[in-house]
Amino acid sequence: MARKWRCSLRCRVARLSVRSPADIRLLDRGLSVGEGLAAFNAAHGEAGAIASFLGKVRPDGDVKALELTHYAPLTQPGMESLAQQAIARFSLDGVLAWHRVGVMQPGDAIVLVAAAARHRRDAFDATMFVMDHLKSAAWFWKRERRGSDPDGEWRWVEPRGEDHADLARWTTPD
Amino acid sequence: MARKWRCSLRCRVARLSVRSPADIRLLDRGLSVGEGLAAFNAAHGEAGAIASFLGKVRPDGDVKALELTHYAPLTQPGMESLAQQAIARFSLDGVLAWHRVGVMQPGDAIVLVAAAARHRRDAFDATMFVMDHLKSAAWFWKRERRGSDPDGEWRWVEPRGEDHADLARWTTPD
Amino acid sequence: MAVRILFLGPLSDLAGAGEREVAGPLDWDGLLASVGPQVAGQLRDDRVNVACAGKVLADKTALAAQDGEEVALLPPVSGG
Amino acid sequence: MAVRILFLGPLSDLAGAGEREVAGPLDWDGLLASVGPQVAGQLRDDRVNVACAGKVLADKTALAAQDGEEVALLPPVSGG
Repeated sequence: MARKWRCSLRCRVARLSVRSPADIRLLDRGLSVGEGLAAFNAAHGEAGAIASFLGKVRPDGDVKALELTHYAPLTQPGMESLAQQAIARFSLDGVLAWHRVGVMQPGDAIVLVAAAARHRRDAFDATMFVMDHLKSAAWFWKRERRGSDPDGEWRWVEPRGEDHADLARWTTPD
Repeated sequence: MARKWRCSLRCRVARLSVRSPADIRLLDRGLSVGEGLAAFNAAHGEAGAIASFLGKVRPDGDVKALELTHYAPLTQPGMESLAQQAIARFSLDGVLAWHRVGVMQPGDAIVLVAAAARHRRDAFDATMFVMDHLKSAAWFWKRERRGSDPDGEWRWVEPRGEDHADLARWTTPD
Repeated sequence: MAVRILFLGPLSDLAGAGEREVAGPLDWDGLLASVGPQVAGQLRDDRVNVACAGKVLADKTALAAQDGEEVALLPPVSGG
Repeated sequence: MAVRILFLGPLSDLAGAGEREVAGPLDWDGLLASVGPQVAGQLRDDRVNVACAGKVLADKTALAAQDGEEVALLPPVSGG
């Protein structure tokens, strides 16, 4: 399946290929949102519904930089397992979850999730399911630097209460 | 706002501009999904969360073509009003809703919806709200042609029961 | 000048045409009498709406179309 | 060979370092004694997890790390 969509630089639609049914990546540099979605779309030509989510660093007040650290022995297996849970729970053609680590600037992409399905409800639910788990149940820690001093102090970001509420709804029967 | 993001062909990120806060289009030819999302993303650089949905013609069984007709005096005003409802109901930076009309082939994009917000819940909810209304409460009628005969019979597609259930959830208090 | 009746979606198949013109003014009973029994049967379904001059009527039986206006018959939609 | 203790996220600030090595084997009481009072206080919080050899422990007080294994102290996450 993956090989079918691998294409050369001459291919205009998708310059990279995604793995099917799950394409999970930890990226330590820029996340190519447009190419990722185009490749995902191309890999799931039969899906009637593709939902996606892009999370970016917000230029909140005076936030100048954001750093995401993770624990490698757990992060990638955890994301793979999360994708398999989504595939088991919803009727999906495929799922993509790409997550940045390292230092980012305001406007940079942090996370890209997409789900392809026959019907839109499964695509939406799977995308939200993966995002809610990435926010509260994946092994990432976030800190930010504010103000004008390039050597200014980094502060750890606490989990938001809403994020735990968002996660809890997947453990109660719908 | 729109002018700020208007850019020449040399601009690699977004070759078209989107209107803010709502970009509503009825398109009678190909829908440029990648360019649309890139332009929407560029127009909402401050949004932390961008959700999107792409609906495509499914190569279901022997479906060879799909035609969407609409009633122009109602369709565009209805979609504009829908976008305003979404903006009033959710905390959004902006919303995009592009809908094809005319004859399409399997794999072609029918509808692209995107919402930009501070937090992901608003972005997801607004995208689903707009999609659920476009499926069941916008002035489109769909028919399809199956089988190998290029002059074969067109059959009208009935609304799905799930679509009405999806719509109903927006009229009950959450 | 006349009233133009538009048959949208599957109603165009039942009517055998996408549109027709009738003499105005046109009210609900006149509409039912103008469109043939099959379309008239559909019009009595609550899910079928009627627009006049670009506005969907809250009560379609209150139709009062004048010469030059367009009446659109809108069956249940199936978009996206 | 020794047991390597990793302090993830904000715990690295409390520990004053990202990691340290202690002699193995290492159990729960040994861990609490090795990490200083501030980190030990955090470890007693239910929301702080412990992984050993790449697996999160269902019961962190059952820690039994051998020489050469890595013990990761995982505070509440804030991803995406």
